[in-house]
Amino acid sequence: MSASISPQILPSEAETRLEVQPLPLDRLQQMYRTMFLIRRVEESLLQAAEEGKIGGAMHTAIGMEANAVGAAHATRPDDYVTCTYRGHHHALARGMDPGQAIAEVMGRATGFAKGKGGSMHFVDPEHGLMGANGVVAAQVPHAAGMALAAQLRGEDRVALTFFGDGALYQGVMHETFNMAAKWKLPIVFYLENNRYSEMTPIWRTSSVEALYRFPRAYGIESMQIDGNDVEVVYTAVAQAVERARAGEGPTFIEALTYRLAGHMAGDLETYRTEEEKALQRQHEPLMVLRNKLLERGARPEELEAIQAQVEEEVQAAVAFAEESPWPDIAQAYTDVFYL
Amino acid sequence: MSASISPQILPSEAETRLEVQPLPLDRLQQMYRTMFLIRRVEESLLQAAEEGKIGGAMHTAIGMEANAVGAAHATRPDDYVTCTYRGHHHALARGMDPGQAIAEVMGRATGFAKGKGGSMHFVDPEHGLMGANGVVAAQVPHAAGMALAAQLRGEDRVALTFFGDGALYQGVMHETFNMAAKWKLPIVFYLENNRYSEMTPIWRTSSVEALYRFPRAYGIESMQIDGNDVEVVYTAVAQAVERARAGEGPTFIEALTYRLAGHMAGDLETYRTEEEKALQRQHEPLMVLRNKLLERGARPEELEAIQAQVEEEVQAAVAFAEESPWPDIAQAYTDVFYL
Amino acid sequence: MTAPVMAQAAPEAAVQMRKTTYIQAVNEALREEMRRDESVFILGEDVAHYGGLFRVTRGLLDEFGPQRVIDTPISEQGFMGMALGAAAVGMRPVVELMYMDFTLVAADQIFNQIAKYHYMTGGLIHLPIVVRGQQGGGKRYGSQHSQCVEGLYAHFPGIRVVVPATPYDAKGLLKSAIRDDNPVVFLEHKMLYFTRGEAPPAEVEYTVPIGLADVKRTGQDLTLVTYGYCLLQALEAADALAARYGIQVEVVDLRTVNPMDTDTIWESVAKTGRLLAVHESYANCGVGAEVVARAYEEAPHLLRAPARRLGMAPVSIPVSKPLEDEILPWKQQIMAAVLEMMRA
Amino acid sequence: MTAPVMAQAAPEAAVQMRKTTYIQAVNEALREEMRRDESVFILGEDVAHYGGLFRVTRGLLDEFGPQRVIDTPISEQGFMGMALGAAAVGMRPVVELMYMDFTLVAADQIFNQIAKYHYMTGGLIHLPIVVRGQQGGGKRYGSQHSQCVEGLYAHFPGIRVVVPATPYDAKGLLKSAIRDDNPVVFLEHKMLYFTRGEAPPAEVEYTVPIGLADVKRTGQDLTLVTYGYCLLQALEAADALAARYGIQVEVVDLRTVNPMDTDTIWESVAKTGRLLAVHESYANCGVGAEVVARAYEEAPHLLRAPARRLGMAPVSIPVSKPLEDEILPWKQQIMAAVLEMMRA
Ligand SMILES: Cc1ncc(C[n+]2csc(CCOP(=O)(O)OP(=O)(O)O)c2C)c(N)n1
Ligand SMILES: Cc1ncc(C[n+]2csc(CCOP(=O)(O)OP(=O)(O)O)c2C)c(N)n1
Ligand SMILES: [Mg+2]
Ligand SMILES: [Mg+2]
Repeated sequence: MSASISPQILPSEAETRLEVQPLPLDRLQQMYRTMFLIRRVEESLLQAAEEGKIGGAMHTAIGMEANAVGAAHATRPDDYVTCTYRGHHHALARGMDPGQAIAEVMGRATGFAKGKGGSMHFVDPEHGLMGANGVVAAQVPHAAGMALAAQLRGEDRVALTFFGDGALYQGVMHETFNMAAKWKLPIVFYLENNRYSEMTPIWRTSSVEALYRFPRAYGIESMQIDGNDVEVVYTAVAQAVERARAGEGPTFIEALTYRLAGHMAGDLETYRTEEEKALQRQHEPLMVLRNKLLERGARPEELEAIQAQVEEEVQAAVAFAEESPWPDIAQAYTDVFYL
Repeated sequence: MSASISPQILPSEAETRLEVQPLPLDRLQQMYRTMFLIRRVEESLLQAAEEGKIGGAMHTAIGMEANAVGAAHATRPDDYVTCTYRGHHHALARGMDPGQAIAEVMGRATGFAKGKGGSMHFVDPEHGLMGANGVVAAQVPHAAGMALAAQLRGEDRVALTFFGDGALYQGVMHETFNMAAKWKLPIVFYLENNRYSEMTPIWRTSSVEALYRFPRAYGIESMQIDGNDVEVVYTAVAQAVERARAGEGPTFIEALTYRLAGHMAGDLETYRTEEEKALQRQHEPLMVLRNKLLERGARPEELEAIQAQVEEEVQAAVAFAEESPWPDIAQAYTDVFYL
Repeated sequence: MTAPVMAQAAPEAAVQMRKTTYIQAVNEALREEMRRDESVFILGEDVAHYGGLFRVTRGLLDEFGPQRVIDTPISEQGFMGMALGAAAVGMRPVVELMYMDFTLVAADQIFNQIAKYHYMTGGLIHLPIVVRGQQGGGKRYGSQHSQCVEGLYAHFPGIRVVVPATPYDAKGLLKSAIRDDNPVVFLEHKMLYFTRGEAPPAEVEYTVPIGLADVKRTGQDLTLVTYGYCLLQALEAADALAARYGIQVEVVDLRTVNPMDTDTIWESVAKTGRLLAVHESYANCGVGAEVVARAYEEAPHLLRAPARRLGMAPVSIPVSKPLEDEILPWKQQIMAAVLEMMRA
Repeated sequence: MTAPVMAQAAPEAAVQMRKTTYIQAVNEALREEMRRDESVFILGEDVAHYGGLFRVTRGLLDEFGPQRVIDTPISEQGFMGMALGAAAVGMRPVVELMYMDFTLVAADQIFNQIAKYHYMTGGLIHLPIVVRGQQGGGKRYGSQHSQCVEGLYAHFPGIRVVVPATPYDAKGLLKSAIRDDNPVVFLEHKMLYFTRGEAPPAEVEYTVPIGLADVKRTGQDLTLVTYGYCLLQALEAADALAARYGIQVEVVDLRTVNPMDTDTIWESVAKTGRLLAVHESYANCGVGAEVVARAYEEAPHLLRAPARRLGMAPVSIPVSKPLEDEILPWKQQIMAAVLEMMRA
């Protein structure tokens, strides 16, 4: 058994071999664009944090972009998504405006939640993102409840929930797995296994070595995939969503990935080596997709053009956020109850 | 797969075939005595409840006696035990005085906890019973903590925790399984599968059909046994305890059993049929052991004598409890803090 | 006891009232709201086939089927979280906790999630969830099955806290709770279930608005603010005080602890000059302390004597009958507190 | 700030004090108690190899090894329950919650189990457990990472609640907490970690007893009761009030919220006649309300003006800086409250 909880394992060594149908080139380029956008937004947020413009706990998903983009493409806008405090990539992948995203992290009035939620509470109901969560694993039963609602109403919507490797051992995961399996809920459990929970490698606390095998104990269909290859992610999620829509119940996807930046802005990263990061950089999602695109006939200039476009968009978004007003003080007291 | 969560399955149909070494006759007679004592104490408590002498929620273990007695015989007095609100049988099996037990259920000053804990909170540290619990599954991490203490101190004590089929889907079970497995704690998880959680059959809420297979997902050694055959219980627990003492970590035992009385005193039992109960009565633990004893040469008179003795003991215990004073009112305010 | 006057919400004056039990009232409210609105559904342990450990959801499975009355595993965190998810997308879950003590098992989902969701999302999502179940002492269930939790719920912002004492109020308030677009905790008391009171017949539409107290007994000597089962104890105490000592206690039934209808309290205190808040949940950092604190913030000039509160002593709840009787802040304790205040 | 006078517990008068940080003080207390008593061990997330997210347990793994400093999975219910079990058989677990907000994740184990165990077992088992971690706002962590929870802990009986504000008190009280045979929650504040203060050098033995308040500033106009990070804000406010308005506020540092040292409060109020309780946890059913309620129970005659409390407004905690600044009951709000009381 490959110990896929080890940070020495590359995402490409994932155990489940899926038949991956190549996606059309323009679709892949679109994906590249979004992944690059996420990367640049995250980097600009890290920079802003360093400059003292962002408070609180800010977690970026640098190195994990393919998970968000592949999954977003494999679901419908009216499907339901929940994710963690590390959720910028999911919001952007589903179509959140980068300006609103950055403004929210900076606590500005133009943020999607008027600056009240901040980095850990990304939400965008219009694009199906029903909430990120600051409490590990809490968002998982939420998605199950959305799946239950879809089932009760006879809709063919699916719920998709993202969580980390560290979340697996919150008790509520277990409760949710059981109910989802028992009631055949239309839900996809998506584990972004970046091998760390905060500063603790998951191998130190997990009794299970191949996390994806665990949910099989409930009879849940499960696979382990390369989370840094957007086509693989797309294929896996598309399969899982199809099963869910067909009434065949939940699927669990363990996506091997790696976070290239710290757990949060300011992380000293004393818990891992430069060698380990260098190893994982060999299979980071942007590079994987870039190579794929070039192999399939995309021209380097096309990709440069996309990047340049994104660069501009991100600069504009940052400027928009920084120039946005602070929320009115009165906002501190609203939204406690819906009136 | 036999659906051992069904109340139509007899305990004798359990999947794991253990090599059972016959116990000496006098040991078995001792066990019979304790099992009969438990049965009679429970019955007398049910009667007292009917007479309005007992308030609150009182759960008896009629039909489940072998689990407690076999396990108690297979552990040392200095091992640690935790159990549920359905815990009279475990306390008596470990040696709690029946008078103190009954007095506690009746809320008398002579109860082991001065009447403060009552039926749901049986505890007897001198005999290693470290607590019963009114919250489903809460006692399970407690036992793990005791096992951790033994491990930290380099002692060879073992912790044994009892819980019901319905407890499996409390999240804290999952958390405890993982830590126990990861840290190789000297603990035995003992599931008394009586097929019901309150008025709901476990098949209605469990995604898993053979509960004992579930903990294997954590790499925990596991078996499914006949919980109504005291020799089988003894053998299984003895094996598990040996593994634990040898530093080989946790074992999970699913014991098929059946509760012949209601979930608690006053239960209307609308959720099961007389036929089902009649079926299960064919393999109830006292009868199983009685037949075994007779087969192995015990004489019926011997058993009658034991029963007569127990009968007297229980009558005396009931009388002791009923004649015991109520606790002093001042006791309401003590024991909040240890001073 | 008269039905409170609420023109817009109360049934036609001409309606013939009938006697009904508290359980029946709660059951009817659930049934009628489920008929009225397809998005209402029930989640909990033993709620469907058995009809609830206390038989409150009896008959609902038959009428609405297993999709809308769901027997869950013993997974309070999980199904509470699922209620959030379902509510976020437009359903109206009603979650039964078998004993309200298990609030603590699901506390993260209740207080860190459900209570905060509307605020954290800047108002993008709101959660029409009702959490309901029974609480309280008096039946010797002991430490983990007898706690009153309204003080806990009221400490956190974002959840309306409803604690009705009569069948009339229970039915009317549960209907309001289910129709409310916010999280509401609806607290029943095990001692109330078989109490009876007047209410309009089933299917005669009325609601009782959340956030409105009701004066259940008038008097000029002291204002006693309470709710839930303590109301019944307070009314008994008030009658005894009147009969034995000629003290006339005005009893204000708060009915809702959050939001708190302090206007009605101050109006009463303006008359009596004395204020005593009584509840069964813990006194320490509790609802009564809150009433006292607000009295000195908002209406200190009305008080002719120090305002007081009476709640559960800081002990775990014992099983033994005389011990439980000792600590429950019921009739005897209420009478003693009133007498002490009147003598001071 | 002077070290409180506690003859028996304080270090020799001759000891040369040194400046140290709050984090360092907590770290030293842990280290010294672990050296002193083999049964003390630490459980929590990231506490061992990383030394704690806030670096409070730094260096302890090296000295005491992985058996006594244990990195847990993210399983708060599980390891809190394990702490109970270990304590029941004679160990002295110190559990770190990374953010005290996660109290709610482990709430059943904390309030239904740990808090009640001694009572439910009729005194047969007692639990020397310390739960510690940081809480509070001011760093824009938002709704689920900024709550102060002492009001929640104090509502339930059975847990001592300690909220020290200075390095001296933090070290002395943590030592007392670890030696206490009962459950103690020890609440740090993220804004305090890098504050500095005087304390005896490491290894110079002293403790601060649980349950004793300390007057941190004297004054004759108003008694301000507070604790934790609000103490620092209150002292600043007091200085500003003195400088600008000549108002002399006496600041009582409660240090322990349960048990509450009301004697020290009443002694101060006897002098000032005015009482204001301030804290960052929620006002509603909170510690301040409790102080006010007790004042009117125990010492109403001392009050020349209505007693008041100031706590967190009933809102979830927003991330945006101006919004968070608005709701934190800190210096500006404290000054405003004092001025209002002095003018009334
Ligand atoms: C219940 C709970 N406990 C602890 C934390 C603190 N915490 C935040 S992130 C984190 C690690 C989570 O790791 P993982 O699930 O792998 O997600 P990742 O951060 O790697 O994306 C922890 C312990 C929390 N937010 N919630
Ligand atoms: C957390 C929690 N939820 C609900 C209950 C109410 N309750 C008490 S016993 C019980 C059923 C437990 O079933 P099982 O674990 O099979 O044990 P059994 O009673 O059959 O011995 C339930 C739901 C509880 N005590 N604790
Ligand atoms: Mg991770
Ligand atoms: Mg059972």
